[in-house]
Amino acid sequence: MTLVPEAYVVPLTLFSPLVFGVLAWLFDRDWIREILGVIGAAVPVTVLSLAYEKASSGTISYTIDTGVFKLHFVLNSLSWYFAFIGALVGIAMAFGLSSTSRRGYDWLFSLMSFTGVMGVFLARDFVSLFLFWELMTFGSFMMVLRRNRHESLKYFVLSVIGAYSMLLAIGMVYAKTGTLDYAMASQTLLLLTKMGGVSKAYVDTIFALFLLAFGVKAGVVPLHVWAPGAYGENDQSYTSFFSGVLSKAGVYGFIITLFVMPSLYGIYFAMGTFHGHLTGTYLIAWAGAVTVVVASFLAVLQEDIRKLLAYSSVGQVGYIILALGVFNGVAVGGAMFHVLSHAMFKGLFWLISAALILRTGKTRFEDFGGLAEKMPVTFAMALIAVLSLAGIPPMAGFASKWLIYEGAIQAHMPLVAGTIFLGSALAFAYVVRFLYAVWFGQRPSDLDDVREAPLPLLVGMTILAIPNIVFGIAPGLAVRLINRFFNTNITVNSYYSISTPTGTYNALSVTLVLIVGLAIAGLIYIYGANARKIKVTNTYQSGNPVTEEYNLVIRRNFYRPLAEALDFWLKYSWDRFYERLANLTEDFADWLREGFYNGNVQSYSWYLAIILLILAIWGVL
Amino acid sequence: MVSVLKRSLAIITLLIIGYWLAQGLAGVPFGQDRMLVGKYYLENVKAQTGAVNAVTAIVVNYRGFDTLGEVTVLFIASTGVGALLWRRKKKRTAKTEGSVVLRTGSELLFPFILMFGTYIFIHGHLTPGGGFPGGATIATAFLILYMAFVDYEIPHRLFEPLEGLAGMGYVLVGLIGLAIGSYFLFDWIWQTWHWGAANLGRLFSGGFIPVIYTLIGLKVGTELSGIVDSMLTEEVRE
Amino acid sequence: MSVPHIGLYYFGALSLVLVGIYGVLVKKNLLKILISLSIVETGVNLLLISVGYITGRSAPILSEGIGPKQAVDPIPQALVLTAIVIGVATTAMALSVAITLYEKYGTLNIEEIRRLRG
Amino acid sequence: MNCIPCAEYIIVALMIGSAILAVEWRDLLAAAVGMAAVSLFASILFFLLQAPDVAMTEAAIGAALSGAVVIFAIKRTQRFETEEEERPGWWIRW
Repeated sequence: MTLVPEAYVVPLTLFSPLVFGVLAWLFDRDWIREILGVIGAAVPVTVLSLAYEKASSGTISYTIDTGVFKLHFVLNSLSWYFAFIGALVGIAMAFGLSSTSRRGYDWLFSLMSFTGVMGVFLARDFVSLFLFWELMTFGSFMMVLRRNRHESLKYFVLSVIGAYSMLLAIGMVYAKTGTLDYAMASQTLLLLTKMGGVSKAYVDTIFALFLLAFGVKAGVVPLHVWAPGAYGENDQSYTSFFSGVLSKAGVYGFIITLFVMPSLYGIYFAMGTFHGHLTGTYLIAWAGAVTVVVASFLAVLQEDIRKLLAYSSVGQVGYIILALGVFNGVAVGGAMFHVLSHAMFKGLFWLISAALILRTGKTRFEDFGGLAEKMPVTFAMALIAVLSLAGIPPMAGFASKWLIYEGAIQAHMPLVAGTIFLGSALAFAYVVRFLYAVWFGQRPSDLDDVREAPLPLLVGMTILAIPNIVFGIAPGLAVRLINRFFNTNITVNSYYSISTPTGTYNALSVTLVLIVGLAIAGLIYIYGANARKIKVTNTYQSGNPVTEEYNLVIRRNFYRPLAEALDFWLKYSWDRFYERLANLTEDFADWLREGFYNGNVQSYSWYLAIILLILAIWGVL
Repeated sequence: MVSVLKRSLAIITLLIIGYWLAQGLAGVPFGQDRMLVGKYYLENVKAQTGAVNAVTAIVVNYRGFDTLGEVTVLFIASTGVGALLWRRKKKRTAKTEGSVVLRTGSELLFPFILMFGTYIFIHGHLTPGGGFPGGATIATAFLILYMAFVDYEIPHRLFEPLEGLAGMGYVLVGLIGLAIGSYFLFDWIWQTWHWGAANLGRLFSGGFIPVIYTLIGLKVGTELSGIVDSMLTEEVRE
Repeated sequence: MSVPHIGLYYFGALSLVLVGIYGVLVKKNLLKILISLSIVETGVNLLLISVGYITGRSAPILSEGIGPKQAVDPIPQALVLTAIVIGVATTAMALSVAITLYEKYGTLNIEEIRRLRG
Repeated sequence: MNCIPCAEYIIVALMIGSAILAVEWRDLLAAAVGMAAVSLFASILFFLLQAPDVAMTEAAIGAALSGAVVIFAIKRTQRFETEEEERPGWWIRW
């Protein structure tokens, strides 16, 4: 605390990425640019770690007075938690970017969105929320724009829809309450609702608009169409931040609407119940569940690493939304935990894909194979990420998913819990493919001279891999943090052991069992199994002729039977639906233009005559 | 068939609009005294401008600035015609010569029509007419020549400078007014010098109205004949 | 008709305007449309002059026996005087546009021109 | 019987008649002549309305010059209105 005076904590966290990003853009030289960028990304994480004591026990406030309105920022335990996750992924991203990007442009806009995310997490009033939200969206949009115009257009349109609905909601709140501060606004709104000053429909509308705005960023299913393209067609190092943290800004928005503003929270009770569940949250839970299932199925069917990871990202954020919708202490605690673990393992995944693309220049599964020998460290990281995503015990991903599952069972939502399981199984299906197709098996001959990922990228991966293991073995650490700002109903027995009302998870013993098991399996593998090295030229198709059209190698069309089974459902695509909608709109506009603004003088005189006729009839009658 | 439908729809629409307009006009009874500004002009026209014809006085004197604007519009329109129909090589393409009667008649009448036009614009402040009808009459004289003779063309070399000079002269007269009096188009001949005050109702009276109307007459005459010329000459294709 | 007695000149002017608008609405030939517009213009001019007319008075030329009290309103006349000249100039300009269009597309039918332009 | 009003009626009727003919005639040359006739009758009406200045201008310009200009334009384009082929379209394109 002595190192950084309290007054500087928030401004340093907020603005150092942006300032250093601008500097990196200005001094666009090799090394200088990278060093500046890494410094800019390192400042928030350092400052936030130093401010941990103060932030977790009290609050640090900061106000910018622009003259017209005041921007309030507060660092309390909730915002510290989110901001710290963001900053951690941010520094990893900075390391990744210093090896994958050679442009000041990338540094400027990625660090700009970094600042935006920090602002969103720390904001305590709607103006600053909106400003930083837009800064964040703008930065990420520029990153996509550079790579793919079409995808950036999709992202832009949906972001604009989200931004406008947020602006509208903020305006509606302001019109009734006259304040933009979260706490004040929500109290006033609650009071007004009770006194009848605000109709129920009005509050419902505000709520729906906020959900739309945040749902776009989080990528809830009908609004997710931007995500695969925007995540995929991007600098993969930046995507680790984009998918790991920016989607969490959407989640954070859900948390704001659910918990920070109790008046909106109150409307759940007003909306009534459905089969014993509050209707409002039940809808959110199902939105999350649908997101999980749809995105996971789509992820399984992808043939491109980036697409797979992108859909997986959408699906994993679906878990968080689902858990928030389940709406009891354990599930929300699990959601918070999953925010952490998803940021860690998905950031790690994207950095790995960045390394793969940097070193091989390929993105499709069919072009990969046998890279474990060539990139051993990256492979180790990938193993951690895969285990964590698939929810294998000693990793963070297991702890958080377990909590969510417990919460869903406690809330008597078996179907929702079932979707969690289904999602987990599908996640296993696609990460197995990622693991096997990329790292094992036959290596295409053009990948023979692939080298290990560059050092900065490895540093970034390590930064993200360590928390995966630490919080997996010691979930109590994270739960203790979460308990500071939210009463999760989860007891922390020790660092290694957490208990919910229905069960206990002792990570250490699980880990020990796992290690013992692995050791036995390793011994069997080394001494018992009849393993031999297969030459590259050896075929392993079991004597079957390899035909192109039904080539079910794990690298190519591995899940085609699944795709054929799902044929009926795959006909319905949100992407196509939106495209058709856009085409319809365009046709309609064309028709209008052709029909009315048609360049025919006579038509115009007819319009004039008809207007005169209307006036005449109006005047005469 | 559709055309009949369209026609009948147009007729019905127009009948309704016409009924509406007629009802509006019924509030403006025909032939009754509703003069407001006109009364002032009529009462003061002799003393203030020295003109007998109130219409000319209004056009040139009271609302002289508007007239300048209208002359500008005229100029732009005639320039526009010239620009739109401009071709690299232009020539008249009439094939049949006018009949003997027309040729002789036009030759005979041309100076008289010219003189009549001049008369009209010079006597603008006394008799009906003025620069605009006078100029149009002059243009008609040239039109008759165009019709009578296959290869007749106006003397461009004379007309184009004349057109410009007439316009400049108008502005110049106004600027002199600005210098002598206090505003643009101040009637300096009448107001300052009282020139012609003694013989009101005769030719040498009316302040600067005859001067300006002469300029307008020249300008309108040259411009309208220029329009006729532009429309009659076509591109020559080799 | 519930419209009270409307002067003959008003009727004539209004009819000209309506006939001209009818031509604009129905005819497809550019020149015909311009002719119709010219008729509308004449109608409007006639309307303006007849609004300024006062029964039993003479032209606003203040000669012997005609004082300010015996003259019709000169202002509409002054307006119309210039409007006619401007009218013919603008008509000529529109006609030259029509000629240019004809030289380019080989037709005066506005729909045909629209279709050819695409 | 005073003849001025009946003359007025006749002139107005002629004027409207020639206007309708000017609009309806398919021969554009005839239409131009009709237009000039409208101007001529209008100029008589102007004279009857105690507006000799306007009457003169209208006679010179409306009857002579604008008719001539239209005729020149016809000379450079085509004399007859083409028969409109009936193409079905939506309502504005009858």
